[in-house]
Amino acid sequence: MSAHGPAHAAQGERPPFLAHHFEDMGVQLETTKLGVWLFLASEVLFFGGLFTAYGVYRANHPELFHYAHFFLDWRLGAANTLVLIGSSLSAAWSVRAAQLGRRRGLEVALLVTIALACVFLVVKYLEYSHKLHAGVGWGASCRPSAEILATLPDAARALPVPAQLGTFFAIYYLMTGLHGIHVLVGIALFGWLVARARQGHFGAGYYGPVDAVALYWHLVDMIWIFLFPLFYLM
Amino acid sequence: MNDSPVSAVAAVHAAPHVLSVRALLGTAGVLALLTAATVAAAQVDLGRLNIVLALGIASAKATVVALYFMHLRWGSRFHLVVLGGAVIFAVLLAAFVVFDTTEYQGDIRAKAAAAPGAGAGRP
Amino acid sequence: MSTAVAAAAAAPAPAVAESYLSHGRGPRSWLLSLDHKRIGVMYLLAIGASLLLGGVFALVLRLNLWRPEGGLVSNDAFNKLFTLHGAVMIFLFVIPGIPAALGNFVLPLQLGAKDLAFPRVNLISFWLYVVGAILFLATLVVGGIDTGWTIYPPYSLESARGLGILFALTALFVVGFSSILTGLNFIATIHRMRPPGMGWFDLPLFLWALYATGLIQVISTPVLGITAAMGFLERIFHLGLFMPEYGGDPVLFQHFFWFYSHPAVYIMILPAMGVVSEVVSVFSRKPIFGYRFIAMSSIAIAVIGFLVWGHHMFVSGQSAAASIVFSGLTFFVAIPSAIKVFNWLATMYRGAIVLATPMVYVLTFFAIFAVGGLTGLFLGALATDVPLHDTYFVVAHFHFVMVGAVMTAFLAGLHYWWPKITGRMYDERLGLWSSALVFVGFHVTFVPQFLAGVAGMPRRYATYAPALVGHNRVSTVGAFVLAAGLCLALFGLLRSLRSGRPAPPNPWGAASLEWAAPSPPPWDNFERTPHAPPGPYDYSGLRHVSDEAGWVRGEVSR
Amino acid sequence: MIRSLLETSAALLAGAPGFFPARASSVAGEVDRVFGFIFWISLFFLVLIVALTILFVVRYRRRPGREEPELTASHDTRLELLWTGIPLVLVAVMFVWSTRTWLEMTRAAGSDEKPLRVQVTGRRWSWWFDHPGGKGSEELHVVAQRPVELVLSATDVIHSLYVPEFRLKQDAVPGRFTRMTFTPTLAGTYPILCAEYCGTDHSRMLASVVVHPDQRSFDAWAREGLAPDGSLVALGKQVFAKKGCLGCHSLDGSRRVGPSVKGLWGREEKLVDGALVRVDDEYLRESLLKPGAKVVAGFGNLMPPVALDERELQALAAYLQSLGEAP
Repeated sequence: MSAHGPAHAAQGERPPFLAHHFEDMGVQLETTKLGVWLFLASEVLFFGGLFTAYGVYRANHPELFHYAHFFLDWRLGAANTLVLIGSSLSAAWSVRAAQLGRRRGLEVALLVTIALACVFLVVKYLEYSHKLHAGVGWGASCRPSAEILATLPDAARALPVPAQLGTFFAIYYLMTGLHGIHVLVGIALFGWLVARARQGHFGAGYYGPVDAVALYWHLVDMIWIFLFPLFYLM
Repeated sequence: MNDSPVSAVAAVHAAPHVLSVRALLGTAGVLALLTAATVAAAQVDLGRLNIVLALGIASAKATVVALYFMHLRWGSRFHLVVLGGAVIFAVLLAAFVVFDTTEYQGDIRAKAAAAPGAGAGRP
Repeated sequence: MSTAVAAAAAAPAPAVAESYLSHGRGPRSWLLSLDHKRIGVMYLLAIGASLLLGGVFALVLRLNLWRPEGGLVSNDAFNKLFTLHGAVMIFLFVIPGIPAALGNFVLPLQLGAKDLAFPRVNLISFWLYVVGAILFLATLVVGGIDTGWTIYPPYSLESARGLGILFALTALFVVGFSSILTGLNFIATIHRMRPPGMGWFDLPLFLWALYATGLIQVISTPVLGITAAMGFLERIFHLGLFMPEYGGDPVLFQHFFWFYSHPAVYIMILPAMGVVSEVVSVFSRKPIFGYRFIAMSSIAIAVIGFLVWGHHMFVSGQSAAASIVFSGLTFFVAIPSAIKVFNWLATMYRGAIVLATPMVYVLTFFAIFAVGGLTGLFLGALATDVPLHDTYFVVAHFHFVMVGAVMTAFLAGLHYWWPKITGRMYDERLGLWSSALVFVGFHVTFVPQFLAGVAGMPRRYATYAPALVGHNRVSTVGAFVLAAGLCLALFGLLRSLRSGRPAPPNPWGAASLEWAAPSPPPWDNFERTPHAPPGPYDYSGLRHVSDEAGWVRGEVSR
Repeated sequence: MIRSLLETSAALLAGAPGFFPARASSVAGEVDRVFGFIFWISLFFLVLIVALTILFVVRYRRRPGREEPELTASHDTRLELLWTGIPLVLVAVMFVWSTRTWLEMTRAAGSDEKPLRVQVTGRRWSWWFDHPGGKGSEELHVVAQRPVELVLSATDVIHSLYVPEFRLKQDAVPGRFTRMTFTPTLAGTYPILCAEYCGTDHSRMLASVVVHPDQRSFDAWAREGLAPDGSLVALGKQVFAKKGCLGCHSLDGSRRVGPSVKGLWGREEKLVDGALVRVDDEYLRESLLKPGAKVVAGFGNLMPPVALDERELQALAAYLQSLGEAP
């Protein structure tokens, strides 16, 4: 019973996507944006808890973090960073296309974003499966195999495997995993936008959902911007 | 926070802000450059400065994303307050907790040194 | 004055068919309703059920404490009961109580809006709450949880504790999301959907309170969510974050937990203060005194409230430096509360005070909140907190704030908006009796607990030193008086549904916009967005016509 | 003047039978004075608020002849500043006083005497106290007027050592040490309670603390029933031998592969990197687990990690201590 209140039955000129409780599209768009920003604020704190856990264990076990970062391939991390920046670009482009009413451009930008997000996940999958096969799990299940230990640089190979390596990887899998879930959700959302774009829903007068999903996507990008150096480079 | 709904409406009626192609590509370019910079900076051993530098570059990248891709430069001032407030509280959480845990870490090390792997024995 | 308000105010009690209660029939039209009023009513029912359940747990606990050696239930059962009592009361009653039930109903009406900004999000938030509640109760199926609502590891995450904790952590996560969604919905609505002519300082103070509450919900609750998630995974995969056995730090968990759970206290009390601000002004028939100070003190409480969580950890092994900083900040947060109390008193000064049930509840709120707030000083002060921490002094303190203050404000608000919600007037005589019983029962229950705490009785004790038997028996008797008072209040409200006289649009002579809509309001609240009243507390234009017609704007009567 | 008033006020509270427990530590009196101070200020404001509420209700109740309120100002900034400022000053005083008192509570006051160091272990659902000299007991024994330092830990979950008569409480957290210092003043026996919820018999996790009137009485207790071989020092000696420490660390001060342990306890050691470290049980623990972390200058990093349980470690510390402390 969303948009068929009796009060509006007579108002034929109401735009199709204007919800019954808004006066006009402008207020609706601004309200949607504010809602998304508030949601992003809570996302920041959601990840903030994990960043705090990272900070605590890093501050108190710097040697552990230094040792553990040799397990991560910075080239893959850097490649994924560029992939996400590219997807942010195409997401921002999709907003521009929607605002200008370019249906084809919008669709292409959305599809490119989805494609790049998938590339990101494939790389992430390769990283995860490589580690898990080598016994580098999280917490108690982190027992790196001799093969992966042999690939470490000499400086690290000389050291004993730190007792709390599993805690480092717990934080690593938690943070990158939660981020990965966000990427998955983003793909679903962009897919939904593609479906609606094909039906010609969006244009200069109505592009709130595109804007909202793009904002969300940029936040996902921003989180990765911090995760990359903190895990892969330090 | 003084943007009344009226001004918000006015802002929208005055046509949405559209990012130019140049701004889009420029932003992405700056982000790619900063990514290269952070990788390069990590190759040099600067001790504790490394992490400060990495966080600094990451913050700069995040700011660029927020200001341009997320339209924060042109959008409602309150959006900036929301994002900034969230970041400030997240930083306060991390700062307080990291500060406190490092303060009492000696007591954990001492205990850890006592009984690796096992709980203390019952007398 | 807009004609819309005038028309609404002048309209006779609306035909029943038009009200939101009868717009759409059948369970689906309720369970999947996007109407904020129906969602508010559903919240009210769910929250009422939670209060009932939590209350029954409390009575069993009190009965077990009748004898120093306990014995009514086993120690383990006692531990499970106080855990669920705490969890149900805090997460399912006190936190969502005023904002999700009353706030949901009243907020759009006070803005002259047709709904909240995001009606679907509102419905999702309600159902998340229900799922969370079911998950909490599901712990009973797998043997219950006996961890205390604070779920401190290592105790809570030990394998021996069973699987109940996994349900409880999931419940926290889900209920937390419900709370976040409510908060962001409220903020977006207040920001973007104010009617023309209503600036920030024309908002009713209830909305300022909900706004500040929303900020806390959006900022602090995610940390609860991620903490629950970390705890969940720690329990299964032994990550080594919180469990010392695996190299984790249990005090770190306490930091995370209180970063949410202390601000959560303000999620509870701020909306209560908002209700009090409305009621005290309306029933003194005087504009609220010091509007800006009350509004800004809400924001100040929200902001400072984030930085005091460490005062729960003075004896937990937190470093001395952190303890001193947190203690100092804690004292600061006392100031905005004091400001509010003095402003409320100043509002009553030289007013024309009407002792209707909501006002009587608010008057008892003053005394109870004063005790609750002032005893907080003993716990913010390092020297006195050390002996008092984790004793019945703390139990009494937070029950004064959460039960005493929040519940009396909830009852005040419920009686105040009851005519608007149901279209019926409650029985004033029963209302007054119930408020008296609640007041007396409450004090008999909790004042002895302060004394027991100072004498050194720790909390969460199934058995205790025989010397304290007097304190505990008086407290148990009080609990039953309190329960009787609440039952009487419930009886009075329910009876009014059948026999209460129809409520006029504005039975109290209040000036805020919800009273410009019919009682109960129609599905869409207002035909057209009404203009803001001259001020939320400007009663000059209002005139009492009769009990049946209530109050109307003066210019309408011409 | 103010002080004597506060003394009186605290006494007034204490005079009410059963209000405060007895005061048996050097800080209890001061804690109660802080309590009294906050109490009387709170009571003043509570009475003020309730009195004004009642007064206003009685005088300004709406009744025939008083239908409308009187016109008064809707705000008054000076008044607001007044009732912001006064509470601010009062809570500032509370903060300063209570924090100063608390700092006293966190360090053993009273005398320069070496504190009696007791290792406390909490476990479900009893306490264990290892006293110096090797006597372990489920009762805590201390001496009146002699400072005490408790080093707490727990084996399973968090417990909290609470002695109402001392006005003190400290959590015992598994996986780490916490500390509690006090000086008992009044000989007698007082209950110890667990204040952090720990499961089924949380409320029955009780013990007592016995405050001996003098050192002699304490020593008599400490010797009583103590088999020489059961003592902590004896066990420590055994551990020292069993783990082969003697191979590298001499007892007589002579230099071997590692530093001698003679007079080691409390000594300031210079490390390879030039830093200084005092030899205490934290350093001992670290050196056993991670021998390479802090190597003493002039010696190589040769020692293997040594695994000890908590009891053995305490014993080793007691033994090293018994070999004489650095001046």
